[in-house]
Amino acid sequence: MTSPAQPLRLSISSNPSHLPVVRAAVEKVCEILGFDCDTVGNVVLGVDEALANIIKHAYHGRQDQPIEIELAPLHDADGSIELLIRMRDHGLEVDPSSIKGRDLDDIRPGGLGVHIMKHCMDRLEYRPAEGGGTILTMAKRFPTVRKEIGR
Amino acid sequence: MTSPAQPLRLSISSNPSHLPVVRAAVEKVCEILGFDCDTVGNVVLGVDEALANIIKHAYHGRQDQPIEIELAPLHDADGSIELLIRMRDHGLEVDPSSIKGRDLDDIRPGGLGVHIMKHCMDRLEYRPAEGGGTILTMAKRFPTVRKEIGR
Amino acid sequence: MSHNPAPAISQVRRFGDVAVVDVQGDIDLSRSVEFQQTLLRILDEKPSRMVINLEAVPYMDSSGVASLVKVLSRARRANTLLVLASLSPRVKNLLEITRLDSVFKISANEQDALA
Amino acid sequence: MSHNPAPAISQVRRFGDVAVVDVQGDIDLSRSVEFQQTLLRILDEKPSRMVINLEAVPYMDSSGVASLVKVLSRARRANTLLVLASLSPRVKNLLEITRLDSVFKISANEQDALA
Ligand SMILES: Nc1ncnc2c1ncn2[C@@H]1O[C@H](COP(=O)(O)OP(=O)(O)O)[C@@H](O)[C@H]1O
Ligand SMILES: Nc1ncnc2c1ncn2[C@@H]1O[C@H](COP(=O)(O)OP(=O)(O)O)[C@@H](O)[C@H]1O
Repeated sequence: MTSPAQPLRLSISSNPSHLPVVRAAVEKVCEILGFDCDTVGNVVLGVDEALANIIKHAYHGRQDQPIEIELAPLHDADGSIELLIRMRDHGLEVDPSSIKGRDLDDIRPGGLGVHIMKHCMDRLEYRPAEGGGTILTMAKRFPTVRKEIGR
Repeated sequence: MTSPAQPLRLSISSNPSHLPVVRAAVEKVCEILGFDCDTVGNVVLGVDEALANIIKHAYHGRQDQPIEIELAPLHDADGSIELLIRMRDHGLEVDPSSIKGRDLDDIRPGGLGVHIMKHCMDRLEYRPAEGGGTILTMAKRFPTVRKEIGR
Repeated sequence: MSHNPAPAISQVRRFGDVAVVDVQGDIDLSRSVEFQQTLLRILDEKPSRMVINLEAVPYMDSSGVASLVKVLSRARRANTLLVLASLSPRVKNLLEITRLDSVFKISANEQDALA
Repeated sequence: MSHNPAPAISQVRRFGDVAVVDVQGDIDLSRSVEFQQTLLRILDEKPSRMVINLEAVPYMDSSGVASLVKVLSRARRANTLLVLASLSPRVKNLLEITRLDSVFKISANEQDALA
């Protein structure tokens, strides 16, 4: 009964009030794919931090700018699944090398988002989009653990 | 602190496994707008039934066809909110007058979706889309009941 | 999302010739076919009573209700008493909207359904 | 969705010069500013101890953590003991990821936080 992977797309504006909606959708996608509870939490957190950074840095807090999010589960031959998450903004283009987490020992508000994203996801890649803006690709892989016995 | 209404869009394929994701997103939107629990449940149900009908009837069960969903909250001057939900498919064009609920006294499986949608939503309108397919517009209005006292 | 959905029936418990069926998760178009098939298979064993415990079903849509109606008509022919137990608020609401709350035998909890 | 978000602080309970603050709902970029402002206002009253009860906060992101760090540094200057209580699994995970679990005083529940 396994059907092929089909992506799902969300288009939001850069308004922080949309973040809970995206989190709810991402959480449900992860649940359906059979991710364990901790992994679901980390994927949700990673996506939220990435969107918050787009709102704050790519759009400087403007709330009416477009962000597109694609969620694409990839089923591998070995039975594992990778969830690929792509986010596209039309904001300030950024030098990917400038995006890095700060030293955690320096305790101050802020500067934690990139560190969290790296911790939560397996892969993270920023690249300039054709026509302006940035495409951020994040991926989370995990083995299929769906039990055969009814749960 | 009220910001202007901003729509949110979801693009899915006509695969029933996407329905739980849409429900989670719609539920969160309704919650953020401050809808009471029963109203949230009815909006979620109305949207789910509409999508199920698109999958079954407009696309005859094909699972790889596109469906776009737009959720747009409209804030009225009197403080009430209307959530406008627009769904667009690219499937079989349908004569809106042919879509009607059946007599509930005739107890048999099936034939309940349209009845449920009408019960759950305030407005329901099917019209042919430019370029083929159908646009279904559903609306749910409700007074703002957000308490001033912290909840 | 296109992954094997989790099975709708998580457990069948038997007390003599009574079958209590535990259902888990939302029952919608992605799971109602499997839901119905499993229920019909349990009916094939001709229990005197089949209790469908819906406590862990937060949500159901018309496809789930259609499955239940199908199972009910088969149960009647097999002389099995079908009881729905422990409905969540949204499932209860769905049965009311479709006026099937007067067609099904519904119990507030499993004890009542077994009484 | 651009509606007034519900206030982050649902209640402040006072026991002598101790303030217990009940927080409600996810604390993310849409609510962290208001969250921080309200906490700083409560600190202005110079309680000897401020317990932030996070039991009803299923989720927090780095903007919420940033607010807490800001409040902590202000609390230290004001000689207020700041205690976080009843962290949900995801909030606990967030503090661990950011290694702030060793910076904040954290109690498993409110009783411990008041002891
Ligand atoms: N989407 C983005 N576009 C442009 N710059 C970004 C983006 N995300 C992060 N950055 C840069 O990386 C830095 C570190 O980000 P982060 O760790 O999230 O901390 P903070 O957002 O609190 O500054 C930011 O200050 C910003 O300069
Ligand atoms: N999106 C749609 N496109 C085409 N026909 C539709 C659509 N939705 C409903 N219909 C028609 O309306 C009828 C009633 O729908 P409904 O009440 O949901 O019951 P059911 O789907 O079980 O037949 C359907 O049988 C179908 O003929």
